[in-house]
Amino acid sequence: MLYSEKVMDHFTNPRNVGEIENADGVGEVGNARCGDIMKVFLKIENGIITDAKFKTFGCGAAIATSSMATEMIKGKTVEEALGLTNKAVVEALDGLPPVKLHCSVLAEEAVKTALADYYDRNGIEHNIDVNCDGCCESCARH
Amino acid sequence: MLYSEKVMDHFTNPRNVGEIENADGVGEVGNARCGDIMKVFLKIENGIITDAKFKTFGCGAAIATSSMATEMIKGKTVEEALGLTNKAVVEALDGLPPVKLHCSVLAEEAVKTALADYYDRNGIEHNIDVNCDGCCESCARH
Amino acid sequence: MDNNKRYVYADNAATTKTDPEVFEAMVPWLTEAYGNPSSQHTIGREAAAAVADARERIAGILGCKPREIYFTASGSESDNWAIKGAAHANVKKGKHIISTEFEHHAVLHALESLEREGFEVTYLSPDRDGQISPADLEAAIREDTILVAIMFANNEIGSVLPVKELAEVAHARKITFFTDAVQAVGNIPVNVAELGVDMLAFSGHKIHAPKGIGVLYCKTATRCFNLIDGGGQENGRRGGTENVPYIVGLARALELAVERLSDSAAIAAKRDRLAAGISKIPYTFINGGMEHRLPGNLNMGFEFIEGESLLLWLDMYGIAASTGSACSSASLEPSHVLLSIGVPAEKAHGSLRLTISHDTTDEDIDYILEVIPVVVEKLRAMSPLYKG
Amino acid sequence: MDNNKRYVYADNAATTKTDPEVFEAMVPWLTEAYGNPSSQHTIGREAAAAVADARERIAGILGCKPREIYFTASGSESDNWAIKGAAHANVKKGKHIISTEFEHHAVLHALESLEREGFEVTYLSPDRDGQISPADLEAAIREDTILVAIMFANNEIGSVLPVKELAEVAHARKITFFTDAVQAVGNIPVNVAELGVDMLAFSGHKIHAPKGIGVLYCKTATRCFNLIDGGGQENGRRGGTENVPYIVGLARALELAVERLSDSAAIAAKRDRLAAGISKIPYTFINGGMEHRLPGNLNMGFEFIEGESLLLWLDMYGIAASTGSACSSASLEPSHVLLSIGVPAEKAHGSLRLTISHDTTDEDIDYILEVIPVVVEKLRAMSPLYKG
Ligand SMILES: Cc1ncc(COP(=O)(O)O)c(C=O)c1O
Ligand SMILES: Cc1ncc(COP(=O)(O)O)c(C=O)c1O
Repeated sequence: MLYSEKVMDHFTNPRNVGEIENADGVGEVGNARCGDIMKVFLKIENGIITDAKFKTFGCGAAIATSSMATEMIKGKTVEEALGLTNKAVVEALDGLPPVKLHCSVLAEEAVKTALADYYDRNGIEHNIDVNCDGCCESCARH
Repeated sequence: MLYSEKVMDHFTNPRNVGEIENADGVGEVGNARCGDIMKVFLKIENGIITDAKFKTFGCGAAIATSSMATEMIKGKTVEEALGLTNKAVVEALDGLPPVKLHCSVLAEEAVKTALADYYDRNGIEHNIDVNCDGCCESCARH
Repeated sequence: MDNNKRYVYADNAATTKTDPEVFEAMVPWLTEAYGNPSSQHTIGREAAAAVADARERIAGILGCKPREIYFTASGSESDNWAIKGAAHANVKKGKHIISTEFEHHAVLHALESLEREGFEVTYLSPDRDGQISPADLEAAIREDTILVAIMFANNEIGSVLPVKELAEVAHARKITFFTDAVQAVGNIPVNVAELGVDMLAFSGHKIHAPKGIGVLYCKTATRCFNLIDGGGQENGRRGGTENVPYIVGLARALELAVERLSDSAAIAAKRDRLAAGISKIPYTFINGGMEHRLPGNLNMGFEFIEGESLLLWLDMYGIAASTGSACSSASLEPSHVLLSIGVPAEKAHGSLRLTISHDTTDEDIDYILEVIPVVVEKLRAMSPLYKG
Repeated sequence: MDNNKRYVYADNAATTKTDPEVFEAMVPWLTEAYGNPSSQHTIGREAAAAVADARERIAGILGCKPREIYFTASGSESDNWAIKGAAHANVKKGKHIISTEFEHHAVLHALESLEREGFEVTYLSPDRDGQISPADLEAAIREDTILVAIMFANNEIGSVLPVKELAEVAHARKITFFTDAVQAVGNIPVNVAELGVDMLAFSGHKIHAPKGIGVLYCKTATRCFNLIDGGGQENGRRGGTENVPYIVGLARALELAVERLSDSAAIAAKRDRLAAGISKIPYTFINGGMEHRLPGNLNMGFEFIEGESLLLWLDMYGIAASTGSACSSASLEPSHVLLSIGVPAEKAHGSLRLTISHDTTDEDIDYILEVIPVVVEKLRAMSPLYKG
């Protein structure tokens, strides 16, 4: 298994590590039993994601996808961010080994969960559907 | 499988190769189907083997045991020669690989067959019993 | 602390560096002495003699007859041969096998394939220290038990099992006893006569020979079918032209390993220093017991972080190690070994196995002890589980 | 004519000299680059990359996908895996297998072990030339036939079989087709896509790589159980830490062999000169047909003499060859191959196989032609069957 240079870069110098106090949306997916937890914090002003941070427990790919996903949604509108796919994250990282694709799914779901949280807090109806419990049995996509 | 130096010596410089015209006893054992034929010719004067020769179709061990067996009975009395065992031939050759022991049996039997022939020609009763047809199925000794 | 100032290989349970002496011993057989041991001519006979010589030397070290040593291509092949071969050869007596939960996958997956055929397997649970008790084995034996397969030393936590006692329990009931000694041979004394086992597997690449050579010891009169049928090689019991270079290399490697058994205490002392040093980091723990343990094995748990990312950082600092984290396995399951000794999955993910060898220096240990706290802190700082 | 003035290796069907370039390619992996391809760290990943690269290059040459190439430890292992694995995986469809009388022992003995389990095997007879006709195969197919195993080229008489046509016959009835191509690969063009076979075996040591490495090509979706269960190596289908050095060496050897296919005509011409020269000796004959034959293979019969003694003499003159005589085999049976093509036992004992390679020179041929009449005459002179 080989990580791309991009993945290694985002692993060794992860962007956006940390927490946001008084975040407007927070999402956590995964669980320790299955080896990955991602927690995403969003600052949202006027429908625009002005800041995004994460904390991740997980492998190199989990850290790199967290870093990349937060990077990709910063400055985007909430709607744009909802369009983030794990595929786009993978592409931005110049690919992931097949057994690591589930990490990118986790990143997508973490972002979506944070956005759902934002909608919920603001009483906005949505149909964001997050299925990933962090364990691969729950997911056929990896 | 490794032959001893003695075996290689008797293989490359076999003693007593040839036929004896008007031999007093001739014995042939083995068959081509099973890969070995030994023919022994004896010259016997006053109960003493004055000359012995052989012709052999067979492997290195067959040739070497033929050479050694004929060498061992030359100058011996017929009774002494009847006492020749395959074991003695093997020992004189500093051993044979296990899969080649049957060749030494063949040599013993060739000598005995020639001696039986000598007794028969001279109307002497004997109970020399030769079982080897040259194929290993007929023999449990190898 | 600069990256890559030093290279420390601390993954000797995964594989070892081929010893330069072993390499030298192999070179002629990889170049000019290329005969097939089955050939009748000089270079063939030379190859056959080299194989016979290696077999004798190995038998001498293990305490058995040369004819009881069979060369294979790996520990895995030896495991599969012993288990499938003995099971199939004894099927008239019964279809029940006893093994343990924390065997190597070569053993576990061979057993699973037998289960699919209709064999029944009882898997004994190790205790927290990674031990299997003879009493548990005794209790599991049934009328139709035909084989006991219990490893000599565990590859992840290094626990060394009471194989002699376990074999006695099996033999009291006339059951064939096989032990996977891939991690034991070369690291602790192994004498099959003293142990009384019927079959034993080991692998070259764990003892500084190359990858792709193994041995199955199979005691005379042990019923075991062939795995690989073929020509007359290995006394008609394992087909395939002999890997002459690696066979020669294996014999040399085993000799060197046995000579170096006197280093065991020194290796264990370095390992203990490593354990003590790492244990100073808060929220760490040792997996497996320290009493009956391979001298070079250390397996540590780090809470709040995940093993693969730890490995990646160590690798960037030039330290090679391994983990029982799910992320390092294709199956995405954390180490079945750690789970079997009662480590919860979430803690198994944060495990780190460091396995040192005779060539690990004190400076190497210092370096590992310098690097680990730094990278553990780095990862904990970004972990949502760690509250600082 | 002095002994040992020259050394001529004419036993390339038994094994080949490891090519110096192959050796060079392996050296790093036998020394500093000792990582385990399953390891997560740098030297592990380098080893994994080397294995992946070798797999791709081999797949490219054979005309298949890299995932369809499985590394094994020998031709024999590949044969056993394919035959036992396909038989067991298809047992619900039937228990009948078709093969031939003159397969290598790795195939025949694997089939015998299946027969002991209750499988039924039909062995097709080759004709005098060593050919198997598609019509005979067609006629042998039954409702319950699950596997056809027919070799690509025979190891003793070098006959090259119509594998493409044979595979078509099997496929028309939806039966898995396996070919033992151990003697074919590297000696004649082999492209699995063109051939349409489902499984194909070959071995490194026949193509100037070392002994102890083989390949099983197994087309995607071909049903075949594992022979060696274990870790996730070889896509979970063959356990055992990869023999990285030999895998790297095998890829290089196959490339070299394919480059050298352009030498085939020159090799065949040398072989033909050998045949013509030896045929001048009275009471000699060629075993097998000359039309569809491996370029380097010659198999001659000499009446009145026995093969092993012929080999011994040739060896003393520095010529390495082989024979189908019973005396050269532990079974004390003459070559089943020669018997299968109708050579009577007594004549099979006097057979001599000379197998040349790209590195056989014209002077080597001259030398063989100089020595053989001398030693044949020597042995005939002491044969009771020869009347002069
Ligand atoms: C046709 C054929 N099949 C199989 C084998 C077995 O190959 P290996 O010696 O690599 O097991 C050989 C050579 O010995 C062979 O010639
Ligand atoms: C305990 C144990 N058994 C079996 C094996 C398999 O050995 P190999 O890689 O030689 O197949 C290993 C190592 O991988 C091991 O540690």
